[in-house]
Amino acid sequence: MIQYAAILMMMIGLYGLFINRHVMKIIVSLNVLELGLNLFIISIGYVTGGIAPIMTSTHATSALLYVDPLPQALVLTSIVIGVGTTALGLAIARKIYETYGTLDLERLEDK
Amino acid sequence: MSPIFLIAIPLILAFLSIISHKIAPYLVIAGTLFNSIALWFITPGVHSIGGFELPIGINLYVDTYTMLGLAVVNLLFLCVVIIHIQKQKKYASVLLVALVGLNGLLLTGDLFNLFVFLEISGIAAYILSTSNQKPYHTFQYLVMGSIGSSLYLFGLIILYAMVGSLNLMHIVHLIETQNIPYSSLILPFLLMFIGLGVEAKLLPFNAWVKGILSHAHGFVGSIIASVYAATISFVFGRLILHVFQFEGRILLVITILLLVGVVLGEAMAFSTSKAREILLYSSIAQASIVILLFVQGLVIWAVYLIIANAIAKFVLFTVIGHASKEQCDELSTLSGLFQKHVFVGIATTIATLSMMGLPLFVGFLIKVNYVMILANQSQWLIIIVLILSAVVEGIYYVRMLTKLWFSEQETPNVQYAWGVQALLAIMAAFLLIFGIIREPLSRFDDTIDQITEEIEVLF
Amino acid sequence: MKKLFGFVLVMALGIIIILSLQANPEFPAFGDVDLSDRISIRFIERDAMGDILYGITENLESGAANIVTAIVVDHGHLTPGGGFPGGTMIASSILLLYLADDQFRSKVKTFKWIEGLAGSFYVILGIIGLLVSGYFLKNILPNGVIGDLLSSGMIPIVYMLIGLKVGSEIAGVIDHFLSEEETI
Amino acid sequence: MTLLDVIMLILSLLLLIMAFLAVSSKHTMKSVVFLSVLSMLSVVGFILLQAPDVAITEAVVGSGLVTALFIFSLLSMKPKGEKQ
Repeated sequence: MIQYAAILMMMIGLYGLFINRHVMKIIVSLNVLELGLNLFIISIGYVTGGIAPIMTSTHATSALLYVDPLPQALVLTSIVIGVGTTALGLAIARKIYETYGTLDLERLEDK
Repeated sequence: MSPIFLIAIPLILAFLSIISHKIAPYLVIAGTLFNSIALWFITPGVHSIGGFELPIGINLYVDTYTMLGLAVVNLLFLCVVIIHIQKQKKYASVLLVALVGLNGLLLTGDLFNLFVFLEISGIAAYILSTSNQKPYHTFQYLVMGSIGSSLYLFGLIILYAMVGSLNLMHIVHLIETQNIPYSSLILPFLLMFIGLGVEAKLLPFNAWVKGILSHAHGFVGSIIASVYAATISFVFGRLILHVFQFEGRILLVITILLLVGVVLGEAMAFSTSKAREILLYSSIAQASIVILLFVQGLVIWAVYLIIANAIAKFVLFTVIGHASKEQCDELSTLSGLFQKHVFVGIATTIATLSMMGLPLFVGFLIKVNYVMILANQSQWLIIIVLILSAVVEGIYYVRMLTKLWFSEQETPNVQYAWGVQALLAIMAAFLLIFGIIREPLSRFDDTIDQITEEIEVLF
Repeated sequence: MKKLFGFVLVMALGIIIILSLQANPEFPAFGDVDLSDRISIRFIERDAMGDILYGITENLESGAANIVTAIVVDHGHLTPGGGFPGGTMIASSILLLYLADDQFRSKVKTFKWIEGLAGSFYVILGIIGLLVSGYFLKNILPNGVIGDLLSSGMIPIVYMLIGLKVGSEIAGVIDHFLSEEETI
Repeated sequence: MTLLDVIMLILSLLLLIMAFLAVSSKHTMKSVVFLSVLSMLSVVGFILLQAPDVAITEAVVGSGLVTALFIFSLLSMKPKGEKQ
């Protein structure tokens, strides 16, 4: 269920990138896209009835049903990268505002 | 020596360069010099990280293919740094991070790690492109690049859900042994192809290129059009040859897409009169040709084409970008540029003629060889398009050269430092020598790419 | 009208992707994943042999204690958390200091030192592993007992360095955003 | 259909609605706030999918740091020219 919602969330982010002509909203749409992607990656590793992949001292050796830990590690990396991209995008947005005096791409496209 | 030093040493220097802005330019020079020397001493083979063996841990893989890529990228990067570090001191840390990302892209054998390095080098490229003072185009580049890498990650995750591995060699092995039908692999492969295609300037995913490169001065132009383009082409080639392995109808679609890219790139270069736009559209067409050769399975000639293009683009963007920064971009205002600078003029002429593929230059050799191989495979459509594009390319490059050599009015006033002139002369000599002496080129053949043999050994 | 068209187009694309994933026999359905054909199962197998340790939950109290940044960073190998969330919390606390104190700015300059040195030490730690055992970032410390604070080899040290690095770096970013000077 | 399925269904619908609102609301500040809400909802999703590590990171980063950065940069650009 949530897997398909994640894919649709990515697509909504893509839709936002298509229709929005405002710098801030484009960055928001990019964030929505990345969030959907992260949810999708996590949902790839989910096993019905599985527990969080954290070893405890009580059952370190017993064969419990864990969810796949690898996608979670991937998502941590991907979140970090997303923050970097967002911060850089906001810095560039400010630079755009200083240079052109507007954040509306329609108005500054011909400048 | 372990290839990890090529990534680790520039990373340390990048962290140290944050502390003090005074020593940062020297750290950049030290890092690039270290990489240019150390790359000749690294040992080929699989190097796993953290003590985990191949399918589990991240690994770096070195063979002749990687070595060629490393040599080209690091030496060109050294040239860029030597020429421009004086004026671009505030980009010192970013240059080191870009070096880390590019070396990592070439070395890594893990597809998720490839995504991480793609983002690292991408973010470095966005910051470098701010030196154009066109924040709107930088923003466009950032958005396109982020969408591209997100699509790459999406495809990669679908692939991971199917085969259960992230390692390049392990994925290739698993796809072969588990008999996964090709039809179920099309979706992830297409998404990954589009994602990388954004960075590799393939049509129709390259809307950012015009904004960045048509305003680029020598610094950004030579880095993005030459160093980055070479790296992405090497990475793309490896993925196409081993992972994607397009076949059937999808091969036809991709081939037509790339051919359209070649034709449109050449046509747009033909119709413009601005020097930098000519270069950027021609580099779009060249990128499509390189990927086309990889899709058709011509490894060695695609690699030579990447190298020759990277050197020629470096010369052209350094010369024209430098001139256009001080003058206007139009060809008519630049006319007669080479009357004062004969050395620069000769170097540029050699680079251009080599890109056009005239005899005596290395471009000719490459072009003849891949056309011959394609003729043996009787791919007549591709040959016709490639020859037509070469003719169009010849026309507009000759037009550009005549404009730059001869003029009626007074000549523009542009200064080139002696060091720059010497470097350009060395590169032009390189293109000329390898065009005449063909022995070294025949040392390598399609066996430079050892992944298939390595997989048989490992699994 | 243009928006509606775009929405329909994009949703159709999403539904095509979903349907093609559903029709794909190789793609596992949600929650129906067979871990035995993924490489991550090999982590768990090797874990049983005691080679790798990547986290232990001792008791429920640790969840409440996560509010304190130091515990998040230090216990990264025991509980959920670690370098990056902890570092971000450091940065958030600095953000609060910023909002409270106007004179705070002058002290932020020292973060550059922390940032550069923590990052360098991380790579140097990796190179030490390479020189000692032949693998980059190879664990060279004893694993310890499951559940102890000083266990899991080098992971606590690495987390601490990453926490410092991320905290100072994001504090620098916030500094740039709040001050009016040029960011790029 | 278990309780978990019902919760996931409601969560999916909420996620989609919030994503749509974040993307298409007229006011920039509103869409930033919706993005923060979306991030918080996805934290719930991460917890349901048994990923506590990711949930902590997303909670700190997504709804704390990123929102703060957005709001600071919106405040630093005086909204005189933009009516949207």
